[in-house]
Amino acid sequence: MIIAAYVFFGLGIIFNIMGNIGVLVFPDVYTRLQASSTCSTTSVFSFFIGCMLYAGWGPITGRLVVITLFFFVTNPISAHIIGRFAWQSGIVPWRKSYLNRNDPSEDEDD
Amino acid sequence: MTEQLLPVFILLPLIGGALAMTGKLFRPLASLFRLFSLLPLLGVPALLVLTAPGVFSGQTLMVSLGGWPEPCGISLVMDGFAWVSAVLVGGIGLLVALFALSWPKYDSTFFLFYHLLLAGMYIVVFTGDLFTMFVGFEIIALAAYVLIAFEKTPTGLVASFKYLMLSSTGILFFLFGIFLIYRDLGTLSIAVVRDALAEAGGIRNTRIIHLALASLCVGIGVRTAFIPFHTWLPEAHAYAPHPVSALLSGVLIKISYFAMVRLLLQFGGAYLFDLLLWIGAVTALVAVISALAQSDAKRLLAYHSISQMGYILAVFSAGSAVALTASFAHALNHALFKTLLFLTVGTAVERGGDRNLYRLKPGGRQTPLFAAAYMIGALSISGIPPFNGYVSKNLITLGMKGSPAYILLWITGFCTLASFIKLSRIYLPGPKAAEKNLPDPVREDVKTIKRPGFSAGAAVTILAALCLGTGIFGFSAAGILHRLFYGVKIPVSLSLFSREKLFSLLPTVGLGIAVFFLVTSGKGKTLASRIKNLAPNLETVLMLFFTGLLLFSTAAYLP
Amino acid sequence: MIEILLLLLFITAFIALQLKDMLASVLMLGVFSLLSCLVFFLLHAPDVALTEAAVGTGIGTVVLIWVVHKTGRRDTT
Amino acid sequence: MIHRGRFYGGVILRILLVLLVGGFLYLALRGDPETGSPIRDYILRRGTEDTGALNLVTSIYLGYRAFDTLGETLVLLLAVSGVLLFTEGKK
Amino acid sequence: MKLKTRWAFIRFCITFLFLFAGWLLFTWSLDPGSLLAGFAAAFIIALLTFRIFVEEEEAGRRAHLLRPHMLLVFLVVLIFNMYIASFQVLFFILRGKINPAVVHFRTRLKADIARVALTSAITLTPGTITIDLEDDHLLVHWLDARTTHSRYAGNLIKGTYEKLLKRVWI
Amino acid sequence: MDLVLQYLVYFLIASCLLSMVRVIIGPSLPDRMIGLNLVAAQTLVILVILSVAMDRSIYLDVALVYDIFGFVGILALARYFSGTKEKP
Amino acid sequence: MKKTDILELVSRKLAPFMFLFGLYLLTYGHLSPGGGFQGGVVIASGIILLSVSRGIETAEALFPSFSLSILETFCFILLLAAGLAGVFLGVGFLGNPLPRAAAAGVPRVGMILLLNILVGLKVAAGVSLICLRFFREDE
Amino acid sequence: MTWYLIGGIFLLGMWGLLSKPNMVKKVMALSVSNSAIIIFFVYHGSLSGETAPIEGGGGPMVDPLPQALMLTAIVVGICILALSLVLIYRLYLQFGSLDIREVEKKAWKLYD
Repeated sequence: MIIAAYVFFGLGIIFNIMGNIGVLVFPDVYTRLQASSTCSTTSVFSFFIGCMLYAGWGPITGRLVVITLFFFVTNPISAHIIGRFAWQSGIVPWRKSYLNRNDPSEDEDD
Repeated sequence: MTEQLLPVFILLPLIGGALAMTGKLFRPLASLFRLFSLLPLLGVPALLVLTAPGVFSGQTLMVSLGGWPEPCGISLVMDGFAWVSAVLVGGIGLLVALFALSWPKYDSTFFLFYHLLLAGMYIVVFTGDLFTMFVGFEIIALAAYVLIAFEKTPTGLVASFKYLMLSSTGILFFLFGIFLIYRDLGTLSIAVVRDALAEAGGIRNTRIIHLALASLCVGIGVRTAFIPFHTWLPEAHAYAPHPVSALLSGVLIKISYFAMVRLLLQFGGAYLFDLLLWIGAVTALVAVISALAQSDAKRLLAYHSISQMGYILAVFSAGSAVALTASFAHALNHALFKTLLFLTVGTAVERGGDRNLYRLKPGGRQTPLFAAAYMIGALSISGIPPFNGYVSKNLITLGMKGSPAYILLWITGFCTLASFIKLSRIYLPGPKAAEKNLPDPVREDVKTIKRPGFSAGAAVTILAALCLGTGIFGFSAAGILHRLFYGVKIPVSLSLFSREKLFSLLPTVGLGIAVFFLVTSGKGKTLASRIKNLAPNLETVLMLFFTGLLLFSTAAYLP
Repeated sequence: MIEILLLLLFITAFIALQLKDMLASVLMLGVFSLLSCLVFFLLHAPDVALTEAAVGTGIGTVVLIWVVHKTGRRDTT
Repeated sequence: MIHRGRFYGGVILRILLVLLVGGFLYLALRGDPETGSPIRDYILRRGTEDTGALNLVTSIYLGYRAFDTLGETLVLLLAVSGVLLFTEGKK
Repeated sequence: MKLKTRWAFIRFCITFLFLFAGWLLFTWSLDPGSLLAGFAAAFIIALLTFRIFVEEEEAGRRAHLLRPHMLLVFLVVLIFNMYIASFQVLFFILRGKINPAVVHFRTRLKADIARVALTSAITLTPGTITIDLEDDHLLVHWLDARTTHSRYAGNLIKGTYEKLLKRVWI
Repeated sequence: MDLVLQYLVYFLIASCLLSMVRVIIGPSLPDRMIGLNLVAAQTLVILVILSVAMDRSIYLDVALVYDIFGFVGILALARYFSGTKEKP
Repeated sequence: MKKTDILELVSRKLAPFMFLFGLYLLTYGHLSPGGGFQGGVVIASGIILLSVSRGIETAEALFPSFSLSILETFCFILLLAAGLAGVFLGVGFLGNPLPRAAAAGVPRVGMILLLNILVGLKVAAGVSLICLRFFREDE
Repeated sequence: MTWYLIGGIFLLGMWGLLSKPNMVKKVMALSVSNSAIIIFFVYHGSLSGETAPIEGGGGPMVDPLPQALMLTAIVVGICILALSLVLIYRLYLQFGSLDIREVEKKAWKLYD
């Protein structure tokens, strides 16, 4: 049990470091958002699982489940909100990224 | 059993506030609820009468709230000081509320803040616990910020903001003082701290307690407005609505002063008295010179508040046998006449349409009742017999006997007279020709200005009558105060209306008139405008605050 | 551990006061609040931590953001 | 030096003042604090029994010192009413 | 009218059950006092908020949970994909060579909640972030764009999730 | 406290510091918001780890409240400044 | 077809749970960290969430400003009444009139529970009034 | 050491209060100082124990009184923050500036 918890902690640490580095080195808002979402979703999730395994069955489990669920629901929403906010306030993506021009409604097959 | 009545003092204004809130909700009944919300205040005199026998027989009424014993519960304490303060808050609070009632622009929202302000004052007056005192000060502060800026005038907003910055900084240091006391003595109750200090005399590191007391005094000192901390007062009191400036000037600064006196006496703060004496004397002089230079009617009065606080502080810290009596008597008298002055001058400003006393429209001069009341107030504050200022200034002379700082107070005396001669313009009948030469619209405007209502007149009349009454029976009233504070008969005798006393007044009057002519002469006017411009900005105010803190802590740490 | 967090708090507060962009300043104050919540938690005061989290990052941020929104982002002084 | 709201003091004066206040703090916080206090012992011993709350902070906040809490709600009420008063109406 | 009242009652019951389950989860106790408090709290809140928790328009079958076990499968697939994609992003960060693009495609899901679950899943998978959802149009930022043609991109990004979600909600 | 958990907390504090850099230097508002979100998430993890280390479930209430207010703070920020055009 | 908004749907589903959590903090204030103020703020944050995501109208429809201010006044009056009740029952202002049980003092907690709920509702009403005013101001 | 750090935060707030002309910054500095005072109290309370003052944990409990006091202090602090910010907003509407020096300069003209 403890060993599994340590494994998850290790995963969390790796993703955390990478996410932080990504947030620092990436060129524009959207790419940074990608890195941040890696860091905060995957690593936090790993940490939570690790904590759950570490603490064992008990009242901690219930609350940790609630916290994890809440985080799982709200974090993508936060990322989405930030992304939409950046998009709406007119921040253009990095010069190498491009937007596909074709309208998706044309090539729907059904 | 009467000690169970102490929470009711705080509860009554709260009920008034709840009524005013209810009135705010139901618009059609707002004016009715506004009237109702004053009813609980009428209960305060009854409570004072009920508690009087206990207090006058020399005992301290004390009740632990919620039945929890002293070290961890909160206790309310009523001793002589607290009873006198409650008389002040109850009486002046009721009269000013009556005054405000006759103006419809002070609606039920105004009365909500007003009642909560009163409740905060009662909390500060009665509490025997340092942290509850902090909470009470914060209630007072928030209510005062809102009330100062109640009319949303630009000047009121600026004054409120400056007051907010300064007093929030002060209250931080108050909290820090509480922390020091809790850290060193492990308690918050004032009585327990006093006992611990008394019994453990030299064992503990008393210097930390000294610094804590200095810190507490600085926190309260901002509200009391003596000299390094006085800078917020002229603006806050001058640009607030008139009833608010009357209440703030008449009661609020006294309440903070009483709280400070209580802390100083209970914690053995004799090492601060030398500093306080000089601070008080200098405050009196500097503020009165600034007041002489003002041309704004309410600002002039506000500077006089600071000046009179200087008197009160100086005589308290001079340490004679009648120090407390003289100080408290002057505080009470000042509350009476300063409230009177603010109400009357406020009415004149309202009717005259301008704050500048040289530019007031003559319409402001047509209320004989208010003019007479104003004259009584002005004579009182200048110390002219037979009004109450005369009595307490004589007591102060007795209390300051032999102190070198008295000379400053003496100069302050005739300068006060001079500045009130100057202010009297606003109620003197103006030259008829000037009124006739007014353009027509202005004259129409003057005619249609609303007269203050009946209740305002009643409040002003009662205040004027009290000024006169305490002037005539002043010395016996001071005797009662002395018995209340010290438990013995007053050790001095004072024949107030003897011939020598009255003759010794003559130089004061003469010098006052001379100073008046000096100020209104050409050179005096240029000097005055220079002094008038000498007002610090917020950063300087904060620096002055820190300087005051350093002064206090040095005075507390060195002995 | 507390020392490190306090140092971090100091740095955060300093930066929050120094930044010219008011909005960034408010965000740094939010970070300050989060970290002080952590400090309270470490000092075994969960109640205070809870209140600080609710107040500092909840109401405080909303009010500050409202004012910054109303008065403009740039600190021109 | 002070004239119509203008002030010509420098940064050095400000920093000096803050450092002096720091000196005040240093003097006040020197020495070992007393960690034990009669109130703490009393509450740890009797708190739960007196008020029935397992959380001793709550037992103080709403039991022993409920009056402070009443004052706190008054402060909050004042702040709410003040904010509502100052934000109502444009201009 | 009758139908409407019955639907309101059902909505209320759904809300109440969800809230009560939540209460049980974070109090983690079964003693009668706690249960009573939870019952009262859930009742009051359900009474106040059932109008927004389950909206009136959700009466159609589209919003109903068809197969709860598929939801579990969906979650497992999501978490698995999350880890896989995280390692991919990790390599992108290490290599420092990225090829971002904003792609635009449509979803065939009809239920609101399914759409939201889809966007959340896309956002949760590192490497893709939904930056806008308008009706059935999705605007996705993709860290490693292998194609910009909307149909292929859509298939690559949403492929598995959409199929799974179609079985959970219609 | 378990040593592993303690070093984990140290590590997370350090990475909080790292993400704070983004809040400080971020050229645009969304950048700063990313940083804030990251700091909030990592502090949440610290809280959870600490409460697991202290082995008391009641501490986790703090973490949940923390989570709620982090979310609401981001939302309020995004709501107020969504209309304004950002300078690139 | 109705326009789908992620935030709107999520806030709709999440807000009741936030209210529930606020009530949990209120009612469990004596057993775990939390209490009146914190619970009140959490409830208010639920209202903030609703008004941010679905517009001020939804929040106003569920919790009208007028009833919020009535709630605030009412809680204030009840708080005063709870204080006065102690005076009449002979335990002093804001005292705890409930009997002390022999073991663990279970019934004694009632007063704290009552005060917690009153304070919490008052805080929730006050804070959400402020926030609703702020959000309405810029429309 | 810890005392010095907390004192440093307090002094930082005081410095901001003195030297920042922006009113919002001043208020923020005030709240920083307030936090420092709160940390003073809580830190002092935590010296006497090693677990939270809630029955059910092992070990000596910390002093609950400073924590209960600080709950009140935090609420009072946020109330002052909210009120002062709304005042600043009104001032901004009136004077069109956040700089306290400018505001005071304009207000001086109104005084005469």
